[in-house]
Amino acid sequence: MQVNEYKPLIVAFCCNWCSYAGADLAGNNRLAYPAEVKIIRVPCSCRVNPMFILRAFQRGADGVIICGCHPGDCHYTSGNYYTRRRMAALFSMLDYLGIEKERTRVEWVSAAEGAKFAATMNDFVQTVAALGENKRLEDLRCKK
Amino acid sequence: MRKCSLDKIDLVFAQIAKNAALYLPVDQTDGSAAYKKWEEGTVWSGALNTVRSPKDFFFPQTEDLMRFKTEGKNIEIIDTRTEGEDFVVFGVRACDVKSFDILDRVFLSEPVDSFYANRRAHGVIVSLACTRPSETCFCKTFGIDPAEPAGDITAWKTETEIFFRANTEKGEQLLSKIAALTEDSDDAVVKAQKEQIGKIMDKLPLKNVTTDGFGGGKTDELFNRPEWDELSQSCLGCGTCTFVCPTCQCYDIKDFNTGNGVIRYRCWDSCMYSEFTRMAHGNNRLTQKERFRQRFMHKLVYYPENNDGLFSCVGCGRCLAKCPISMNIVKVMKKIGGETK
Amino acid sequence: MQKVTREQLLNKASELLSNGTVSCVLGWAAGEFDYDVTPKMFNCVEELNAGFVFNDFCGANVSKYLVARAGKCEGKILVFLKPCDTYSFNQLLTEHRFDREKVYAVGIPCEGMADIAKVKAVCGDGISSIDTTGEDMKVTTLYADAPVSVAAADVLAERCINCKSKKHVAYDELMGEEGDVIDSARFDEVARLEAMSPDERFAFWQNELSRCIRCNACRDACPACTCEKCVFDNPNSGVENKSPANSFEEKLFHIIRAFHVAGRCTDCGECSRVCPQNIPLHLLNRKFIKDINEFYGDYQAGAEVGSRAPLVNYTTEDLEPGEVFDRRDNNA
Amino acid sequence: METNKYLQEEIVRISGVNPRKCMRCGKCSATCPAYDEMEYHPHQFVNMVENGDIEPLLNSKSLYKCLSCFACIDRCPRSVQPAKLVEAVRLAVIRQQGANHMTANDVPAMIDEDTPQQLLVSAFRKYTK
Amino acid sequence: MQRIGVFVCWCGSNIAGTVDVKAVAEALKNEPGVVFSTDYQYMCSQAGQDMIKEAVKEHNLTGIVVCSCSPRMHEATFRKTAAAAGLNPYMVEIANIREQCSWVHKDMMTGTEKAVILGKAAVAKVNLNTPLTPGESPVTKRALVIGGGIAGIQTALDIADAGFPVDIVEKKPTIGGKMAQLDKTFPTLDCAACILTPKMVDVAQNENIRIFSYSEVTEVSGFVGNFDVTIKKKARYVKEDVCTGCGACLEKCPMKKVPNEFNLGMDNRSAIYIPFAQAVPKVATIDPNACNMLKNGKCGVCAKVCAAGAIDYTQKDEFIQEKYGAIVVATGFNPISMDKFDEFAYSQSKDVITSLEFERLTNAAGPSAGKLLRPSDGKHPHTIVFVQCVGSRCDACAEKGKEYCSKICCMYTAKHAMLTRDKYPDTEVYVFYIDVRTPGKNFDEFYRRAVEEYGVKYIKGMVGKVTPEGDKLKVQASDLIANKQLHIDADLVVLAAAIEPDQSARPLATMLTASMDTNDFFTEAHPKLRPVESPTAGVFLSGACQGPKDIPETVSQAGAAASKVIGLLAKDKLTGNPCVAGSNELMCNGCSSCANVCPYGAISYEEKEFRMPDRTTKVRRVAVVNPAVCQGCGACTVACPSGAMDLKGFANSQIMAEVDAICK
Repeated sequence: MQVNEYKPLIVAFCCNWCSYAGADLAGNNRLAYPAEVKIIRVPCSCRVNPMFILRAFQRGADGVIICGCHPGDCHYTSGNYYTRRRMAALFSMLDYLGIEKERTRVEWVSAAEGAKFAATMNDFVQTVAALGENKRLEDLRCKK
Repeated sequence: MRKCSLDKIDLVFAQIAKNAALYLPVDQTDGSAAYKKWEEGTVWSGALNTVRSPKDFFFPQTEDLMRFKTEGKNIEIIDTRTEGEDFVVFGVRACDVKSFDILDRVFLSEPVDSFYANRRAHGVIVSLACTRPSETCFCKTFGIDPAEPAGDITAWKTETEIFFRANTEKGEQLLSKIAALTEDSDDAVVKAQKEQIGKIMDKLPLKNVTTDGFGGGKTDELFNRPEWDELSQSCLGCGTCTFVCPTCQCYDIKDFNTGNGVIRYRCWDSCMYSEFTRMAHGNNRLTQKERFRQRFMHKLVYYPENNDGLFSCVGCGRCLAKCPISMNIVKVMKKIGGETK
Repeated sequence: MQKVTREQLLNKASELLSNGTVSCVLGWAAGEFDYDVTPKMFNCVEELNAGFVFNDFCGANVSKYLVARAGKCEGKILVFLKPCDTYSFNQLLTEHRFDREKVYAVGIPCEGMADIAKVKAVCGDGISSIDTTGEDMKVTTLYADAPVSVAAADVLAERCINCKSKKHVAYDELMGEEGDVIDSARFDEVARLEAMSPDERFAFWQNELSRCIRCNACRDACPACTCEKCVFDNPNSGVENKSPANSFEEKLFHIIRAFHVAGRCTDCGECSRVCPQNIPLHLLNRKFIKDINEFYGDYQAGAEVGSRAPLVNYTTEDLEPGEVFDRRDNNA
Repeated sequence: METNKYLQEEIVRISGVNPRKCMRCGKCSATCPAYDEMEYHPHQFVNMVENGDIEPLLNSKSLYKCLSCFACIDRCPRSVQPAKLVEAVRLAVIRQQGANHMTANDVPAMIDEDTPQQLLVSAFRKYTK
Repeated sequence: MQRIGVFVCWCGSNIAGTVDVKAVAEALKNEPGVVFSTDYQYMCSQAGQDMIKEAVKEHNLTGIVVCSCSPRMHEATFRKTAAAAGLNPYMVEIANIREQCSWVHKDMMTGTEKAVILGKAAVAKVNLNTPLTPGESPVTKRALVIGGGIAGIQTALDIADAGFPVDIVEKKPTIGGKMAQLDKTFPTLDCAACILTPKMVDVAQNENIRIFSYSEVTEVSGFVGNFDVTIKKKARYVKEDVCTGCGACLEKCPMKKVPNEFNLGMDNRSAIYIPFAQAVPKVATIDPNACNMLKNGKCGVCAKVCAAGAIDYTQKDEFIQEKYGAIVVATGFNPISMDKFDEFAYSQSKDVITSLEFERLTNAAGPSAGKLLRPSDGKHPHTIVFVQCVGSRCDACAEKGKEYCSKICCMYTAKHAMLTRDKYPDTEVYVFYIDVRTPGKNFDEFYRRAVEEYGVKYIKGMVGKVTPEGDKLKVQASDLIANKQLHIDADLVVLAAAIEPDQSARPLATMLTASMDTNDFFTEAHPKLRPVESPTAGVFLSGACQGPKDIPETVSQAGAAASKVIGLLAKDKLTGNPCVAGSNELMCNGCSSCANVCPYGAISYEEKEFRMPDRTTKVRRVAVVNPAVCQGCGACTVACPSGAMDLKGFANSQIMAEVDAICK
């Protein structure tokens, strides 16, 4: 194992009804993904405020991923539709400001998709790791 | 008095920049000017009016005061003060130079603000006579002569030459460092320029703005004047006037939680903000009218009352140019104080 | 030169005041110079005669004042609205920010407003007078012997060069002819930035936003920013801050500010007009508008009262956040 | 069946028609006034373009039997617009062969006094792009 | 400051195998607020729970963090434990160190490190937790059914059967709906009236059911369990409780040339009318647009002939206020207008009819007394062409028609074709179809019978044009199998018109804040798992208002809706989810962004008076969340630009504290 391999910090917001359960299923099936992924449970993906995402980057996250129910399957009927619009707009704006678009992602993971959850996280960690440290949205005050 | 050809000015800058950080006004793409750190290739245009005032070099918008480091339940206090680096601010207008008198009285009187004092000790101000006042200028109202600015060194610039006169010891020292690039000169050219400036001053549209009717002791008379309602009515409550003002010196002290500790820092605050001077019981000026009045009463009444009649406005005209809705101290002075001398 | 004159507006205001339709007038007041115009409430004909002004420098969008003012005086407020102001007016009504019954809106034509910085760039500093009554502007300065003639088109404010509409979308009464929605080139600059590499874009915005002094003028002038308490002023919000302490704070403020008005911003351009540092803030807002138009179909905030803003709406067929980039990359 | 992907894409692009929207109801053919004259009928046109079976269409006289009356476009419940496809195939023929179905020289012989001017104009537009 | 206890579970070796649980407990001991930290083999066991309870008492804990399996597993368990120890159950947070840590990571050091961070995030959150109490609201034990078709009738009967009072609001003078207009029903061919009218009588006689016929719902406020509804009872100018339905007035009424809507305008009725013989309530209604007495005061015959004295020309619309615990929408459907389908000559020839008109033509109580005669000349038609999918399955961009399949047409057309061939074997019957869709019990068999036993000619293809010529209808169609264009001289053309939701549905949805799709069908709370509930709590869906349905499907959905209603009304009070949104009215500016995104209509607005800083008062519009309706998704919290809207249990500050702890 490489010792100096760069390990990005990933914050994953997961909706309680689908994606958090999907993550649990990944666990049940012992599907490994990097420990750099830390999950925060929210009732619905639409609870994720853009401020949370920026906050994560400020505090040192290298990537933020939002997981919710598949469109049409939202526990609250329409929550993820709003997520989809908000995040499309926000991500496009971050990209417009020159911030690497690969650092943010929205993924729909159902409660049955443990494998997809693990695969998504593996892929996301790899993508972000390739980018290296988050420099463009960092707050130097928060570095150790 | 020393003089130097403008052809050699970059050599002068290079010489100064050897020992100190040199800041001077540089034209920006949008037509305005801003202070920039000089480096090889920086072009000094001789611009006089900058959007941000040179106050920023001595009293920056944000400044860390100290840090707390937390480890579990332990807290360690870290002094973040450092011995500052030497710097030179070049090309400061008379009005802006005057603003340091006003800031000094606040920050250098007991208890001395060590951060400010540190910067003052390390900074050299090279002023520049103002040959092209703007229509928004009214420094004369506060007894400032744009042709005779103070500062450690005073400079006069013509089409081809620049003249220097040291006013302080710090100024002498700096001049001596560039002695090889300058030569002695009489003051004939400078005198002519002063005369020229005097003529322009008489043509300025705001030449008749007067401080009569303001000053210490006028609180009772002015505080409840009905005109404040009308004047403050369109104020948006933004902080533009305060942040471009060379004499505004209010700040807030805040803590920033970094996750590993806390940075205690100060940052400019504006009396125009609804959150200004928020205390445990809330804010003490609840309406925009009160906040608006505070700003002008402070500049024109409270400050002179506590500082031997010195007004805390220098007539630089920045707020006139930058207020989003063009409400400003001149309009206030005319409405509250009366038109002309 | 504006097609509608100060006198015409003055007569209209006096008429409406005298016949009791309105009890006060929200308009523009003359200042020290010919260009420093201040929005003001006029309470009687005498005040109007003394101070009311209308010229090429009446850029200030007065719609926002209605939030605080409507309902404060006895009767109705007369407000003069340029075409772009009417969009803000409608958007504020959509968000229930003032009582329509308390306002009498008069739509006035606008030929585009001048940017004083551009005037100064042409004529130099030290402006002693500007005559806007003729076809061209006549500018007299302290440093020139004769007045300089400037074509109005050369000193138009950026937002007026890219005017999106000469049509009034709200009024009780219209003065002059009704104009049309304009097929403007306002998104060209956004497209130019989009075409840059991420590194170039980052450098561009880093440079622009680093000038921010967080004076909040953009927010406080914005007709969409009418929150009772802004998140940036609220110590409990988690993002409150008074200064751009570093480049992150600069970006945080401007991203969130633009996001909060996304779908609600009418592109009135006040933010850029008032920025003392000339940061092209409208390019942030326009990015959201352009995206929304492209992703979810054309939408103009304020075009009608009661329309549902795109970010509080959805269809089941919306594109995925990831597809945003595929789309752009394919178009490029 | 032979598929000609290039031509298929070209025709879809020129016409702006998405043949996959067709639900095979046949209303276009039911509505077509030139049906009996045609070797390939409107619904077959759509189907053949969808399958990339373009060659027979290129060589079929059906192309010129279509009156461009647009009845099929009007009636199609799926907005498929068969007439536009026919037009696109006609164009493809012209582009491919560089030869027009008719030339201006052929025209005088075809005119009788009842021929309306509009028909001539429309024929030129259709056959000689 | 909280006093937090941290409990790290080993889960046998499930956690302890990859996570150094002792090290985790030790590390978390130093977190702000933590006063006690320990580990145990099985925290969820009785012994583990007792350990928590003791620690709460011993250390005066105000908050609990359990580092264990997923909260989806044992959050409820530990909340109960906390409650048993006297703590508010919502002062418990779970750090998921099993499913999302020990089970997905192999390395002890990595696992332990991550477990500590997850624990820290949970501690950071508990530090900001506040005790939450679920709200309770009473339930009004009465249901409202809007629409009196078969869906509404069945729902009302089922609810009434369970002992709850039900009101049916029907906008027509009688209940019965579309089914009352049908002749026979597929696939069994029993007569619609024979099976429907007994149910209508049941409704009329059921003590728990009130019928508001000729009435409309005009206003709805309130929320699940507590709806306030205003019902407009339109003036029928006949005293409902006095009229005996004898019909004398109908005979004597001089105004007899009013198009009869029950027969779709194919014959006439009088100005005072009873829609059909078995109408419920069997009460006459005066059509104010046709009655001379009401229009110009010249007549009054009906009042003279009415022995019961039921006529009242001065009657006014009446508004009734009632409270309901649940509302069932059963507003049904209508065939779409054929105006835009002029290729079928519907407006040009009386002999081009819709299927519903065909039903009336074959119905014994219809305009031709059940004889199949051409509307134009009353002759017997010998060639009949049925056209399927008229206006169904159209492209979304097309200017006419609907995108969806209307579902019932294939079956009723087969029925019509079969019945025609059965009664009139000399008739040629053609059915033009695109697909024949017969998924349903005995459905395909039914269709095949039409073809095989009755000789109905099914032709795959569509009719392109119908041209009236003389007394014939020239039908031009394509036969896709034969690859031919057909030309048929028909006597009658029957169009299977698409169906659409009733026009009253859209305004009703607005009143109910129930969501609709683009076609104006009501949206269900979950397309698979909650098909009879609207996302708006307390509003249920029955019948074709939710999507095209045949009778058996409608009846089963009606029963399902009824059972949901019964389940709701059986409760004495509703306990809410305490993790609901709440608006800080000092910060709210009433912009409606939150209400726009709320899927439940939980947000309303109030004009509230505020004291302003300058000591004046100002009335401002502010959002108010109804905690009984809010489901706690949090969509509103992000839509709110000022941050006035926050979600209890998942507050902005709590989530940010978690972010901070994770990113530290």
